[in-house]
Amino acid sequence: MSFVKYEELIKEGDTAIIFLGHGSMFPVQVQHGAQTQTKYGVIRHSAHLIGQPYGSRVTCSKGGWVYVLHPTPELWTLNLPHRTQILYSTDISIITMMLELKPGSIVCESGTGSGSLSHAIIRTVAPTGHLHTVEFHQQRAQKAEEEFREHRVDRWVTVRNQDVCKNGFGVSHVADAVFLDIPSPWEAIGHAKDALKVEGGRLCSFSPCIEQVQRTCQALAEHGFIEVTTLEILLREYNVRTANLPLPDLGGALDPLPVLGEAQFKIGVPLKETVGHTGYLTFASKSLF
Amino acid sequence: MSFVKYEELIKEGDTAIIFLGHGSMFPVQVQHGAQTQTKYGVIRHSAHLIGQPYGSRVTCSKGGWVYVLHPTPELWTLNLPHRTQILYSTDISIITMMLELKPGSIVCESGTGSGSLSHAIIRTVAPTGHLHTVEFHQQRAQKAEEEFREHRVDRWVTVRNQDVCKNGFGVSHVADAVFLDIPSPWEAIGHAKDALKVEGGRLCSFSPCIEQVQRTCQALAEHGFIEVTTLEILLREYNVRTANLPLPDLGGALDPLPVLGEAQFKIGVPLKETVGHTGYLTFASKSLF
Amino acid sequence: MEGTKGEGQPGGGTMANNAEQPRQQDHLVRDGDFVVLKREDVFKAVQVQRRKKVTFEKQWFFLDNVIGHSYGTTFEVSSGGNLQPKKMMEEITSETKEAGIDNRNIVDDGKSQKLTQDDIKALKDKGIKGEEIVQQLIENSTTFRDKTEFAQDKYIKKKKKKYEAVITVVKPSTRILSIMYYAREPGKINYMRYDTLAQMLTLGNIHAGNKMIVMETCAGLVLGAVMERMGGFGSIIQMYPGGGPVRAATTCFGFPKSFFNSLYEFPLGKVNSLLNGTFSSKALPSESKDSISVEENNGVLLDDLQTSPKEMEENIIEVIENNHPQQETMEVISQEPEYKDQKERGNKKDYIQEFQKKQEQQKKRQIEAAALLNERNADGLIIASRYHPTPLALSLLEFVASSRPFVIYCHYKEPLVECYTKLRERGGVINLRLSETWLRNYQVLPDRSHPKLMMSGGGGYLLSGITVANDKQKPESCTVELEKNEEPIAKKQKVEESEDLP
Amino acid sequence: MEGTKGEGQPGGGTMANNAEQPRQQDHLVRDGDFVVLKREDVFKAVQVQRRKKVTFEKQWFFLDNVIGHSYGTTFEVSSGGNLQPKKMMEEITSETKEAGIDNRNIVDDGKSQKLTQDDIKALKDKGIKGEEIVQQLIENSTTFRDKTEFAQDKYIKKKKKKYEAVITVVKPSTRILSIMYYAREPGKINYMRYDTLAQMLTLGNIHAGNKMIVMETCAGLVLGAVMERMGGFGSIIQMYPGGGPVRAATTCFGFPKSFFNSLYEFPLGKVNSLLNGTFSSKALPSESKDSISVEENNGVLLDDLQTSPKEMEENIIEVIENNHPQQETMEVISQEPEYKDQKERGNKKDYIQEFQKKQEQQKKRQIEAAALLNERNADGLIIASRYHPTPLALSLLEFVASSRPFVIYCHYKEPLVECYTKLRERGGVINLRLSETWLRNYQVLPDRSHPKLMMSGGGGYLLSGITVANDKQKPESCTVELEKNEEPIAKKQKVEESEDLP
Repeated sequence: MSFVKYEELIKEGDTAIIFLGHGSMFPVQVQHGAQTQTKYGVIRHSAHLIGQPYGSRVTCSKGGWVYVLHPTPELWTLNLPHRTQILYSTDISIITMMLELKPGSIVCESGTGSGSLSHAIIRTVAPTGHLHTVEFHQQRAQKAEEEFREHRVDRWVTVRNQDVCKNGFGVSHVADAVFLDIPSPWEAIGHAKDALKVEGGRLCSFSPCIEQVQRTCQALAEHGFIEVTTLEILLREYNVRTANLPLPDLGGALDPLPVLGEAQFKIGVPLKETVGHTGYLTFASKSLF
Repeated sequence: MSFVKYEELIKEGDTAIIFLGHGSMFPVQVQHGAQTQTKYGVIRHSAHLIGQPYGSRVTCSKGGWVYVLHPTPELWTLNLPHRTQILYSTDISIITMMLELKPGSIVCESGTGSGSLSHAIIRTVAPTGHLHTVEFHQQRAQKAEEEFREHRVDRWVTVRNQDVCKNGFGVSHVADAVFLDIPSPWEAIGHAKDALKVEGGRLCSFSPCIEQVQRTCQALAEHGFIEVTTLEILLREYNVRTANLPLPDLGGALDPLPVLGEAQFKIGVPLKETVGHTGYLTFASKSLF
Repeated sequence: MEGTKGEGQPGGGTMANNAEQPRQQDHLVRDGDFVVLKREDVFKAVQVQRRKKVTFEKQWFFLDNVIGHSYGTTFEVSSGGNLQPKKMMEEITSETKEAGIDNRNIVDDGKSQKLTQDDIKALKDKGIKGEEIVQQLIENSTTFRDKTEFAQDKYIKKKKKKYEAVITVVKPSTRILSIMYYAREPGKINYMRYDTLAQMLTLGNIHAGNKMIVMETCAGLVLGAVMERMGGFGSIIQMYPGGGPVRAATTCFGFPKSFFNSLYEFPLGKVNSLLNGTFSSKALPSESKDSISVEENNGVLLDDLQTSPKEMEENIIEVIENNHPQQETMEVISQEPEYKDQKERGNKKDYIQEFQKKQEQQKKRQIEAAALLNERNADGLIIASRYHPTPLALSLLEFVASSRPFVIYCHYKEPLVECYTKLRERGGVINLRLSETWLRNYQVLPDRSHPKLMMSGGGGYLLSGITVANDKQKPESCTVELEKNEEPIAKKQKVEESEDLP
Repeated sequence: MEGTKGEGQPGGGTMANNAEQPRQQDHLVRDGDFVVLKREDVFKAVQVQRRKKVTFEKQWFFLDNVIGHSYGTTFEVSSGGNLQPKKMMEEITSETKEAGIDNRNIVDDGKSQKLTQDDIKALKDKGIKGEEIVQQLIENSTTFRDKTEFAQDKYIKKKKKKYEAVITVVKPSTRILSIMYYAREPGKINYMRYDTLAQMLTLGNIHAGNKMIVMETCAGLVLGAVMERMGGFGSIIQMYPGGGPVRAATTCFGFPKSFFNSLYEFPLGKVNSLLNGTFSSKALPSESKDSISVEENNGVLLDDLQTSPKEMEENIIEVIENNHPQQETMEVISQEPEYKDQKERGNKKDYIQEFQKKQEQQKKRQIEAAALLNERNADGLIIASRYHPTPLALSLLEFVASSRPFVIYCHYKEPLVECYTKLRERGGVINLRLSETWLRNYQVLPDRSHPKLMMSGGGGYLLSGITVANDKQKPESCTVELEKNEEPIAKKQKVEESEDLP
């Protein structure tokens, strides 16, 4: 497997997702002779995983079973070790579309953080594009590089451990798109402009606070960016279940009483509590002039 | 009728709401001998309205018919002449609850604007409370006073034509609640504090822009207000209609094919376009200390 | 019309004679008051009583010391569970709050706090106040200064919550009780969010002087909200399923006795007999179904009782269960705050005598309620229950005058879609609207303003409308086709000359 | 697996051999390019052709002058419909923008503008540019200086829109075309909002090298978006109802020819025969149902044709109708940008010959598509149609490999609730999620930042999930009860010794 190419069978060194049900899952690195403990019992990698097709049902030692899934950037986002706040798929989706990413795109990103967005970008720009990602925290930069290697996507990504506000992205006039998720994005707009291709490109800045957005928009205008738009996207998820409303006893039928339907039905109910905010997304185009 | 008391029958001088259907309506002042033209023909006030019960169906001259409705603050909000941007019932509802308005409450408001909120406040605080409303635009203040008289609620409201930021509300230490809908609410926080009762009370400020909210919250903190919370409320309306989804032709039944339901069903669909923002509502309590 | 509605109603208040004048000392907490305790954003309703142990957010204390203080006063829990009034919290000094720019130098090794758990316990044992403990924790944190301002605030808030026990006593209101229920026991109010309740009160044009019909299974919260908005003026008929209405939340409002004079209750099970003219007050539900009435009646309350022994799983209201270990049906009928007297009298024989007396009274009140409903001139209808709304709406709308608003709440959208359709078929209603509200709170702080990270996913749905004359029910009504359009399109007849109003 | 999928696919690209190297001059507009015109927030897709009159936002002009300019260049319409490149707009001078504090002194009497309509017409006739007219309007407004800054900006924007005809030429992309369709012809894309499409592409893990099944009736927009994300690598089988797939929006992307080599189409009407092994390529839909095929096929396109005579009700795409007044079925099969040649050849006999040739080709392609589907190893499934999603999902999922994502769009929630239930019953799917997204745009301006006043009320709903091995379909499967839980709860067996992975 690699994060940018499906394969049929599980093999040594793969990162597989063990799915326990009801959204509960975790990643494992497949290794001859290794074992993984789950609540349903042990998974023996050599016997249960290697050589099996992805999507298989694996019966664990206690008789319970799990599914083994091919990794995708979206599953990784749900399972990765959090080294920072991460971006989730709802924001990632709109970022990818609004930055017009596709195979062949050259993208600059800062910070790398936990690599949630990085994996999604690499997936989209491969096999002909590239991601230049900048992370100022050394430990995090190293960990991200390791993960990219493990996920077999390292040829499409260059990790740099530097401060983007001071030192920029380390590349000049090559990028189709720049993404910023840093505390002071307005300090990096100049570097972003420099990283973008001469003939233009797209920029996105993610900020949780409106004051950051205000300063970033001002900096974007000062640097001649156009089509500056800010938006917010929220996921609204529905639980599908059977609802049961009792019919009230009004003391016997009244004539004419309308015929009442069955008070049991399938419904999609919104979750009681949901994510109310992740961040504001500001998009802009590099102007030609 | 009055806007604070239901009556059964339509009488001279009443403000009635002519309901044409599908949300289309307009107010009339009922007057002996007067006539009102509608798309369904003429309504003769003496013959069709006066002495009839509210809620009646009135057949107009062309044979079409309309309903005549008792006015309520909510119907007035939908039908009033706009002299300014107005507050709608969704915001008014949460303002009324969060300010803890009830019969007997003394309320200060600025600006009066088109009187949309004023009518709702008066309705809630009558018969034992009072509204002090301040409007800096003279023409608007006069028009509001006229309307309050016409709607027979003038005994529960005092209109003042002054600048609340300079001159305050004209009352001191009497209010249970203060409501601000002005361009620079932070300039009126001191006056608001002065208008509120010594033992405390509630405040609400409505502002379309986040920068106004930021300054207002700062001013509230400086003036010792507590429990400062900012919120946003949006109405999501659904059209109820019958949806029809054709079943695709997959080329004859496959065995075993699951039994498919009827592809026609009643649904509540969100409107394609809806109000995305009216304003931020900031609430606070006057601190005891 | 006011006159009509007042006739034959002993407790049916009119605008003038029922006004409760605010007392001079209304803002001071008195013994026996129903109050709400507030800590951070958590509320708990309780009745103030001397030497009563109250548990709130894992802390216990006595409320004796709040008596005589103003509502809004903040107290700190000191030794022996006594509450001490407290001035506004001092801000953490700006010197301590020197902030790092970002978190690049922070490595979490679990060793950043130099104070051990034993150190902290020692501080507590010495009687050091929570506020000071937090200050010490900050000073002994090796990473605090390197944290960003945002992270510092988060740290302080977390520690404060843990070590400071600061409680504010506030007056109950619809705002506070509806927020409290939604946050802590939403199941008891059918997951109705507070802003949804706010919409109902406004869309229903609830105000002094109304004659309202309320059908709710929201622990009495909706009833209380309607009563608050009517301020003792007008009358309310509460429809109830089972043996009697549930009013646990209503009690928490601490309304004056007089508010209950014009509050009636009528059993749902007799609605059809009332509508078809066969109503008889003979068989009261509490007589005929005595065995189930207690459970039906006090489902919520019994629930409370069952959980109260577990000290840690506290309830959000500590009013009824502390006074009445054995809840009686009659208590539900009129829950004026007279528990104390009963407690003193408190033996079984007195209870039985009083039970019979109350039952007599209940019968009389039911006949009065039936008479009020039979006038079929209610000023509005509010439905918010766990039952399917359609049969409730179709029958209860019969008691409403024309040109009056009605509002129906349901936790789900689908039943209201059906109700909408059925009401359209029935006719006599216009301006039907199916809606929900979206509510989000904000953090507004210098340079750190943003919507709160979590929000409610849904607060329930509302179907609202206005009653009008229903010609469809009359034999001489027009064709169904015409009615379906809500109003006719008649452009055939000649136009008469007319004169617009100015 | 890549190898398996490549077998027997003439056009099925692999990672290496199909890469389209970006051309050096790719950022310059060339004759024949598919471009998008942009004015304020309004888009229109058009093919660049010399001397072709284009109508956009009530203005007509020629695109000749855009050839050779960079994408992103802004043009102003000058006399004779010629486009002139334009530098960035100068800001209205700050002197003019001196703002009033509030609106207390403004009385609207309709007399605040001193320039008359005749004055303005005279300015226009003199060839004065729109920008200057706006400046003159401001200077001649008596109330402009008294307006608040907010009101001033609103005024300028309104006037600019009216008098300035500024058009930017941009490169088509999923972003632009999906925003364009949602804003102007949402009915043609089943009211799918652009962020919903964005979710589909991500949830579907669309990327280079995939073998995708796409079933859409969104004018080819979803297909185009999938093609863009795959960049010519991998293969796509488009399922279509009726006589042929609709790809009006796909054309607007202006993809290179090579992208269409690995794009296949397969008729929905043969899905069941393929599934039960009775498939035959003999009766192609275009042969058997010729009479209806054109309409079915090109419903969208014919629609365009019908409205095009009305000059004012312009279409959002001016690509196909301008080239093909009589749309042919075959055009739909592979819509490479080769219209020009045909136009030159343009007589009926050639068309018939070509029609037969294309039909042969079509038959061959269908057999190839059937073979691709029969491998039952697709990497994903995207459904976004006007049909009930349940039967589509149940049958098309049969062609998908296990451990692959699928995404189903529907304008309504209810059918997806049903689809969810049916898929659960079917088994072989996990992680089912029913969701929608909420999207709001902001105005961010100094001291005037707030969400946009209007927003979309709904952008449609998505049901997504992941395929897994479906043991339910095998005879040796477990009991239904067990399957329903998605995974078993088996804690009976003894725990084996084990060693956790690091």
